[in-house]
Amino acid sequence: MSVTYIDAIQRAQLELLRERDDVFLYGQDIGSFGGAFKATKGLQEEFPERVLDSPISEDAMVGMAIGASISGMRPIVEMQFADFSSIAFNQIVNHAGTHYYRTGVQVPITVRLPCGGTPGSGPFHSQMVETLYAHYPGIIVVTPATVSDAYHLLKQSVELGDPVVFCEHKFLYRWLKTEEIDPEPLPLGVARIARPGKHATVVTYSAMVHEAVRAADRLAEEGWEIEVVDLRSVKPLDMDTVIASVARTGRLLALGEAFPWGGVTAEVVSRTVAEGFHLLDAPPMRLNAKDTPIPYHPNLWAAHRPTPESIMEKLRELLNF
Amino acid sequence: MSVTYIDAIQRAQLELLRERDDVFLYGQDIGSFGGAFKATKGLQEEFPERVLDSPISEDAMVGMAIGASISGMRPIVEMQFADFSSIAFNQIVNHAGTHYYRTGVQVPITVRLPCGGTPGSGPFHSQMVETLYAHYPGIIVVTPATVSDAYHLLKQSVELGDPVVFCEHKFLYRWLKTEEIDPEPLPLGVARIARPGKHATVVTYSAMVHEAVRAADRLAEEGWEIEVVDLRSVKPLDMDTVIASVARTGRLLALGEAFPWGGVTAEVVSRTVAEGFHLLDAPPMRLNAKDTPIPYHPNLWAAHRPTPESIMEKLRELLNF
Amino acid sequence: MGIDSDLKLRTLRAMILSRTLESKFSSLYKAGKIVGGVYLGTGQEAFSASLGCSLDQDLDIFAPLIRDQAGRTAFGEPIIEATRTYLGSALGPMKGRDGNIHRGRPDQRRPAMISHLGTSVSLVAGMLMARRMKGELDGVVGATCVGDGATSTGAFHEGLNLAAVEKLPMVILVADNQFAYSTPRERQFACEKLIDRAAGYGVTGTELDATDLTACLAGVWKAVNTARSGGGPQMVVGKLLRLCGHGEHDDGSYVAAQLRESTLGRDCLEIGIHQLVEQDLTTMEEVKGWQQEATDLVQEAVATSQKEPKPDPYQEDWRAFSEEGMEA
Amino acid sequence: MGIDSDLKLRTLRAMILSRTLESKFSSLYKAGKIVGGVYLGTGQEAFSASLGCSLDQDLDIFAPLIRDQAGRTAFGEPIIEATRTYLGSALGPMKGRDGNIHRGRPDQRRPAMISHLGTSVSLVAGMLMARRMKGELDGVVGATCVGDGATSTGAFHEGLNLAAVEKLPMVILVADNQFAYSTPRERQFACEKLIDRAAGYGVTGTELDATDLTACLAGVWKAVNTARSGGGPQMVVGKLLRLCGHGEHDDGSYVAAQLRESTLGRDCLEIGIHQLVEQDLTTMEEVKGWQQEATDLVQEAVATSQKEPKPDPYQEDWRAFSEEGMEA
Ligand SMILES: Cc1ncc(C[n+]2csc(CCOP(=O)(O)OP(=O)(O)O)c2C)c(N)n1
Ligand SMILES: Cc1ncc(C[n+]2csc(CCOP(=O)(O)OP(=O)(O)O)c2C)c(N)n1
Ligand SMILES: [Mg+2]
Ligand SMILES: [Mg+2]
Repeated sequence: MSVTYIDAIQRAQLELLRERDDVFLYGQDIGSFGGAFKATKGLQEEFPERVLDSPISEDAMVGMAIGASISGMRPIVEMQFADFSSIAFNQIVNHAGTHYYRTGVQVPITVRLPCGGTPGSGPFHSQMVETLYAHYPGIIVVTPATVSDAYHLLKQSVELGDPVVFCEHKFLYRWLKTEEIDPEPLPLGVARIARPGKHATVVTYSAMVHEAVRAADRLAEEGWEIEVVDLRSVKPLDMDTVIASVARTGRLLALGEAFPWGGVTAEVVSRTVAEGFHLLDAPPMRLNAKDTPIPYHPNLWAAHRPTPESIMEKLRELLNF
Repeated sequence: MSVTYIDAIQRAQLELLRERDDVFLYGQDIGSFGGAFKATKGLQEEFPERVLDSPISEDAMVGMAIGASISGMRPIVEMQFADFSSIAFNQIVNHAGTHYYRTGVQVPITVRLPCGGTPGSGPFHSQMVETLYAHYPGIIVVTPATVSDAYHLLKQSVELGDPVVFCEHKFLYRWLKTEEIDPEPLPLGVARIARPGKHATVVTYSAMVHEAVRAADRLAEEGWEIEVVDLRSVKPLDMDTVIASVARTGRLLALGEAFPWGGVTAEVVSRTVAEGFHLLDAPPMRLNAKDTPIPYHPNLWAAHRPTPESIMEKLRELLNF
Repeated sequence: MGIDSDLKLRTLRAMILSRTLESKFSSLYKAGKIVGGVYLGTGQEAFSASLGCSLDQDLDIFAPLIRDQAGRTAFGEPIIEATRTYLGSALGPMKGRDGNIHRGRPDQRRPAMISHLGTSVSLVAGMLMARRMKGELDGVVGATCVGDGATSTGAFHEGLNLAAVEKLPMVILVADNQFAYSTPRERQFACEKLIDRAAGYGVTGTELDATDLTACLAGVWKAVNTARSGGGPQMVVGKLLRLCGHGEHDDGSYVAAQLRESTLGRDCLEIGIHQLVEQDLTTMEEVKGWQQEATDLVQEAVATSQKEPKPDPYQEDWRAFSEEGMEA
Repeated sequence: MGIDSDLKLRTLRAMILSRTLESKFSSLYKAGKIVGGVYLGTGQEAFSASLGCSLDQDLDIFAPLIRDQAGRTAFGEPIIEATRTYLGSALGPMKGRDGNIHRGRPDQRRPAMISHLGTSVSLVAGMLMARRMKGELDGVVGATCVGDGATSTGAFHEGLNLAAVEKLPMVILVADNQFAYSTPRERQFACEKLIDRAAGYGVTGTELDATDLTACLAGVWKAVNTARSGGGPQMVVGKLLRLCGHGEHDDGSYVAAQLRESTLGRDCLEIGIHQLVEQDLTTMEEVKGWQQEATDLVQEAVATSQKEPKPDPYQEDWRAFSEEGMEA
């Protein structure tokens, strides 16, 4: 029986609730309804006191979680959509993110954010928000691209003493399946070679890993061997793996689904040139979504984010430099 | 009689109120009190109906301004500190930033943000926030470093049809003076060579322009001629000026006072390598504040942000590469 | 003017057209013809249309939320705007850039909602503030709608408080439909009645049975006109039940049968028809005619919208700024 | 236990110590010995200390705000924590990383406030929720303070609503001191009395004259004990006037003389002394002794803090994460 990405998230939460008395879940409609995406399906039944429906109060949801976390609990907060975390932005960056530095007291909260685009979701149900949270100090930002990572990284996030923003990609929820969750988890903070290659490196994360692999597969038909690095977390950012890959290929494309100004791709390129300038045989390139709100209509949406086609085009440019 | 940076902001607002019936000011304590920093001193007296004290409701302040702007007004919203704009974050990025793209109706609001550190201000009265707003589509982000720019860029911001986040640096408020406001304003969107040089380029903005110039002056004693580019706005980002400078010097240091992950320095470095890789004689470098909350104590604060000393150190590294 | 028969009939007809249109959206969604969510206002038509019809289409401001198809229709939004937006026609008001209920024409005093609940309250306040400063506030009312769940947002609180401080001619309808998505009232707030919140803002509060068209018109009309004549913000809480899922993807099975069968679960459209027939303002036959007419209008709008070009990414200008040179 | 003489005397002594300490901070600020802002609670000591003394230092939670030196002292915060933080000693609870009123020891149930107003409400709710889930809520109360201005924040609204939904044993003191910085009440809210907000959350509301120590103790003690015995969140609004500037940089000249001279402008410390002397619980002489003792304690704490090492950027670990390897 295969496991989807959303199943993995549900299962990780179920096991966390079973294994640890200090874990609880809080979010809109996550109780008997099981959450907008069914990530908490069945959990309230087994843990009626630790799976709680919240009011539509993202600021207070996270504030409450911070309070609970400094009193010995490990809350997992589900935002109905990552886009609504803008309401909790202050509590996340200014309250959770500063707490350990200011007081020496840990804030082990995990905020689950259903991120990213799907056709027809429009400007307010499609956003990637990793850049916001990674920019601020004190927040770990995790971006699983695989079913196994959705499972293991969520479990690892909850074990950490620091606030974690867990960016799960909605497009992968039901589309991505695996036969079995990898029994040997990689640690959080370590990137992964999703596909080996030698002519160029694509550094990416979350759903774009799959688009990059698709592009790479197609370029393989033309004889190009593209390496794809899956960052797994964007803070911490595993530059060792990135640099090692660029050392092999000499060429870098940083790829992301977020808005183009700043963000992961800019950070990856900047660190790569700082640490591995001499390794580069061509200017490092970036590919992001377009600099407009994410459009509703599938035709526009598909053109707003990078696609295998646009990735291939960019890679050809890079390879032919 | 000399004019300070804060005087310039006050004067720009006074003139805007006089010249345009559609301008109004809204913010906490900006009325008869004249604002926490006196940027609106005397303005309510002359314009009692267009200089209004707001409740402590940053979300509603910006929501209200958006509503007024789509009804023909040009509001200027003062946040008491940039750090509190986190409460208005949603209205700024999701409401104001998306409005023109979604509806074709302009949102000419200007949100004034007293940014940046001063000794003793601590984690919640010192932040640089340009990265947040520049990352999202549809928002212009202005970062004046001089008295004349504080004046002209504010006036130009209010004339624009799009939302502007106006990042004014508190450290410059009273410290920075000029004898006369430059009668010939540069347009918004164009960077400026703050100090010419030929051995390396420092690209920066806001208060760090002055720290960079100080560092450059001291390196000049050692025979190094450092060019300092003042971006003036970080969105739009004037890469033409940056690339032209790097073409002259072959070396780039991107400098900022913000947190180190992502942000302006990453964007500048990434675009420079994309557009001018062949111009570079050394790996482009970055210098930012440290990746912790901004500490309260002046000893720690001074070490948290870049200083002339740390800039010189970084520049020496760059020059000796 | 007052609550005359014309107003009542206009309201009922808006309700009928809205119900017909929304039923069509439901079918189109289930047939896979609509991408993204479909959010209906079934059971909330009387409340919403009473607002739309009590407002002056040429002067007032109406910022609807997710269950206000009836109010939109009553306020004069052509149904083709709805069908074009839902069906992704490039000719719709949002040109495919936004969808479903996120449509509007802010320049025609019909703001286009963003998803974040509560944000429209301060928005409408600002639209009124602008008119005050321009000396054009006289006789204008600004209205917006929220659900019971949205009253838990900071945005609702800050916005209503601001409007109250400014004593703006504003009407806020709270559709207390017992649920926010699947979340029942007792997990949303602890006050006995949402109307208890009004005093805390210093605004007038009215509670009414929103399944009852006559009650809706009486209460909402009065609130609109009190606001118009200087009474400050008015909060009207309508008690009712959502007679559909949260969206058409949701079967709403968490709504207890008991609640469905209670008076809250009555269908305001049936009641409305009954009331106006009883009052001899119309006949069942005439109503049937309106229903048929509505079906035809909807059919036509859907057919037109479906034939229209879809947005083309190569034609799209991809510009988030109105000003030149800001994309750099 | 009840409002016995011991409680009254403890409260008065906390007020005296707080006033003495804060006067010293004011002088130090004016002498340029304190960097950053200085925010005092002059005139608010009775209200704040009544809370601190009504809480159980070994069990309860107290999240103070900017004008709660008296409450902090009453709740057992050693004054050396205040002097070290204000004077930038590296040995203070915040090690120079944060300053002035932003201090606390969350692991001792004294959260360290962030500046953003209203955020402590949900925080305390969460601290109580954790105790409930761990089965350790019995007999515990969580308390926090806000000003009149902070009630306009979305955070206050969302937090209090959440606490009410969860029926938590929580006490919220609202110091209605007529101003938020320079902003008078009429630009902040439109309800007649802030206590009108309580019903909208479904929480118990009490209003009292916060210049009156006896009234403060009676009202706050009752609220704390009602919360403790299962009465759910309690909102206590204290009417008073800030008898200082917003911060020591501000002369508060915008406060009308009339208001200063009204009963709201009375000094709770003078009244409190008078009341306890009248009730034969103490004498003026004893009070003078406490004042002298307070002066000595403050002097000593200031002297100690000033001698202590300042934070050293080279010793500072510059780590925002508790976990290894996350800085990468
Ligand atoms: C700030 C915010 N959080 C969460 C959501 C997701 N969401 C959309 S509608 C809804 C329920 C709204 O309930 P209510 O306000 O009662 O309106 P109803 O759907 O019942 O008409 C939720 C949680 C949102 N749109 N905005
Ligand atoms: C969200 C937010 N906005 C603005 C501020 C700036 N600020 C600090 S204190 C203050 C006034 C607070 O007034 P009130 O709540 O009445 O408390 P008081 O100072 O009167 O005790 C303001 C506006 C802030 N701290 N937080
Ligand atoms: Mg509802
Ligand atoms: Mg106050």
